[in-house]
This record gives sequence, structure tokens and C-alpha cells, in this order.
Amino acid sequence: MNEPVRIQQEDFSQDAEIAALKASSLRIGGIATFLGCARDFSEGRDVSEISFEAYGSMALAEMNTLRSEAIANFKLIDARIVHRVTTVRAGDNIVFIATAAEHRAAAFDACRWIIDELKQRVPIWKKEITPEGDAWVTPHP
Amino acid sequence: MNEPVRIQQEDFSQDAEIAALKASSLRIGGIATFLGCARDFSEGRDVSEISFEAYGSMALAEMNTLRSEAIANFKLIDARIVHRVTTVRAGDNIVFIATAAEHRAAAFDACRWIIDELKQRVPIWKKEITPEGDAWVTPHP
Amino acid sequence: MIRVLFFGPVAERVGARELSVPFVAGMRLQELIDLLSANHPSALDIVSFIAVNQAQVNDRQFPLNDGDEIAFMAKFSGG
Amino acid sequence: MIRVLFFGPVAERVGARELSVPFVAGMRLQELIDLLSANHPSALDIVSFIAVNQAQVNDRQFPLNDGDEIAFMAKFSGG
Repeated sequence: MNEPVRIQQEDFSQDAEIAALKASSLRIGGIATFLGCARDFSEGRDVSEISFEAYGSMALAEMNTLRSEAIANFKLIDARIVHRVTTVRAGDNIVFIATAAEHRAAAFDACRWIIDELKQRVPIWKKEITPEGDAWVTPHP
Repeated sequence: MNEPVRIQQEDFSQDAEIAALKASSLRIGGIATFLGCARDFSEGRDVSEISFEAYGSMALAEMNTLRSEAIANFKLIDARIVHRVTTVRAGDNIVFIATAAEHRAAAFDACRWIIDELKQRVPIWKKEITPEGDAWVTPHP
Repeated sequence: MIRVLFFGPVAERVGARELSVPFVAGMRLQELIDLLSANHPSALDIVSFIAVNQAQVNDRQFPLNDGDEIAFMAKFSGG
Repeated sequence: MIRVLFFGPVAERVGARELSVPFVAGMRLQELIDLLSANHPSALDIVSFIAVNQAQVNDRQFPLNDGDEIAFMAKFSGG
């Protein structure tokens, strides 16, 4: 079985992630997921590709911490976080989060919390490659 | 391509649903999903199976209305809703909702709204089959 | 004729999924409710929603038409 | 030696992904910041986080040890 928290170049399958999540318990009543995808357009500019770079060891440690905190704070049964670090085009998958709980409210709350925190806490950077040139993305405050 | 709103006996694939959703636009930045699963335990009782019954024509119409309202109210790019009507065992999939938006907040808000409304508005009933006998589920107020 | 439909817990208490009731000119929803109430009181106890031709109706004086499909439904528990 | 790491936008402005800086007994984080500030001011402008051995450190007087791995990082933009 794949690790529940991963940074990888290759794409992932939601069916496979959900199957891995379900294998952990028959008490799961709801699974919320978030899939972040590359868009062809960002803040008024066409985007051809998005290139990701990570401080791999620290990013993986932070993502594992996020998973553990989410499981504890939202009483999840299990959770998985996968982030690709590679160059993607419009429509490609970037990040996937899945949270399993007995009831749906906890699954939704935790899933949203993880993606919000991931953007704040995990050392990954994206560069948008546009017809007018490349630019590292500066997040809004 | 499958219809975006369906009631069916057979299981579904999240990968297939997400691929269908993505095919509609390259502007999608986030997809939130909710997967409802059968649990082996409900309010203190072991549950062997859960059997679903629907007022099919009305349920499908309500689900289509829910999808349209969600797309309009949350400015979604697209959404899909699938509900199984059959007999399932613990771990089996029951309902799947996927909402695609330019940004994640709308996708999360819409996904949660759809499952909450579906439970209120769509004429489907579940019966829990337990070692002690069968019982139709009475939702909490 | 009026087609009266029951599902899930209501069908179980009525002991049928469908009844055909002769249509009478000027018939209103209340008359069907009275009929169900007299013959299947325990089923009516758990009816929370009534739909006429697949749209929820709250007005018991709602006028019926020949060929209408009326569903008496318990609280939904899907999802 | 101290291993100093740069990523993404900071690496681009420094023109390197990694520097090795000799360790001096009693060295504190501030000395590394001063070094970067002097040689690569435009890179320091966009540094929002510093990690020592993969844990964020806010105290500039944080004492360093030989062999430490220090990362100077711009605001994260993953996800």
C-alpha cells in the first residue's frame, strides 16, 4: 500500500487513494476530498504550464504533521495527502486531500482545514509559465 | 459520456466522474467531492446491510434541480451527483457529489450544500438490516 | 383514475406500493388524505410529504385532476 | 560547515540552490542573515521563513551548530 502522505512527480488515482482509505475501517460514513488542478488562466494571464519546486524533506514532514493534527483535531478515521512536484499543464492534477470520518461534517471541516493549512505551512513553490514569460507565484496575504 | 446526475444500482468510479467533470473546462482550479459510504454500525447497532428505495422520477428531478441551483448559486463550473439505489454492505459506496469551481471555497461550500439539501429534499429511503431485524431509518430533525 | 404511490416505510405500512382511486370531478387532496387516514392510519402517521405529479404540495385543498400521480412519503433518509 | 539552502524564487535570485558556509563557534542565525543580506539583498527581500534543520525558526539569535541545514524561503505557494 502507498504511504498516506506523499510528494511525487507522477499523477495519482482517486479511486486508488479512496480504496486505501477505506481499507482502514468499516466505520467510515463520509469521505470528503479536495483535488487542486492547474488552470489555463490566472489573474488575467494565460498560463501554459505550472512548475513546482519543494523543500522535499521539510514539506513531507509538514504534510505528515498536518495529517496527524487533522486526525486528532477532527476525530478522523484516516486521511491522505498527495502533492505532485513536477511541471503540469491546464487540467492536470496538483494536490489531493481525502479525509474519512464517521460523519460528513468532520470530513468536510478537516479537508478544508488541511488544504488551507497546506498552503500556509508546506514549503512548496509554483512558477507560472506564460507566453509572456515565467513568474513565481506570490500568494495573497 | 454519462449523465452528470444519476440514480443507479451499480457502483461508480470517482476517477471516471472527475474525468467527466474536467472535460467541461480548463478553468477548474478546485474540485471538492463527498462520498457517502455504508457503515457497519449505526446508533449502537451492528448493521449488516443497507437497502435503498427511491421515488425514482421525482428523486432524479430533485437531484437535477439541486445541481442547477448549486451551479448558479455558487458559480460552479460544473457538478455531478450520483446516488445508488440497491442493497449495500459496510464499506460500499452510496452517494457521490463532485463540485468544480475556479477556486476552492466555492467548490467546498457547494459540495456541502448539495449533500445537506439532498438529504432534505430527495425522496430516497434507507432501511438498515441488522442481526436483530430490519428498520427504516428515521432521520433526526 | 388517480394513481397513489407509496415508498419505503409508508409502503410497508400500507402493504402496497400503489393504489388506484377513481377520480371524481372537483376532487381535492384532502379527500385522498381522508381515505388513507381511514384505511391505513399507521401509514398516515409517518407521512411527512405529499407530492402531486412529482412536486411537493402543502395545500390540502389542492385540486386534483384525472390521471394525477400522488405520492405519500415519509421523511427522506437518502444520502 | 553550515549548509544553506535556497528554493524557487529565492534560489533564482541567489543564483544557487545551496551554499556552504564555514561554521564558527558561537555562530547565531543573525550572522547568516547578514551574510545573505550583504551578498544577495534582492533574495533576502523575499525571504519570509527561515528553517533550521527543517523546523521554522523566528528567533534571529538562534544558536547554530556545525552541520546545520538552514533554508531561506519565500512565501509558500503550493497547493
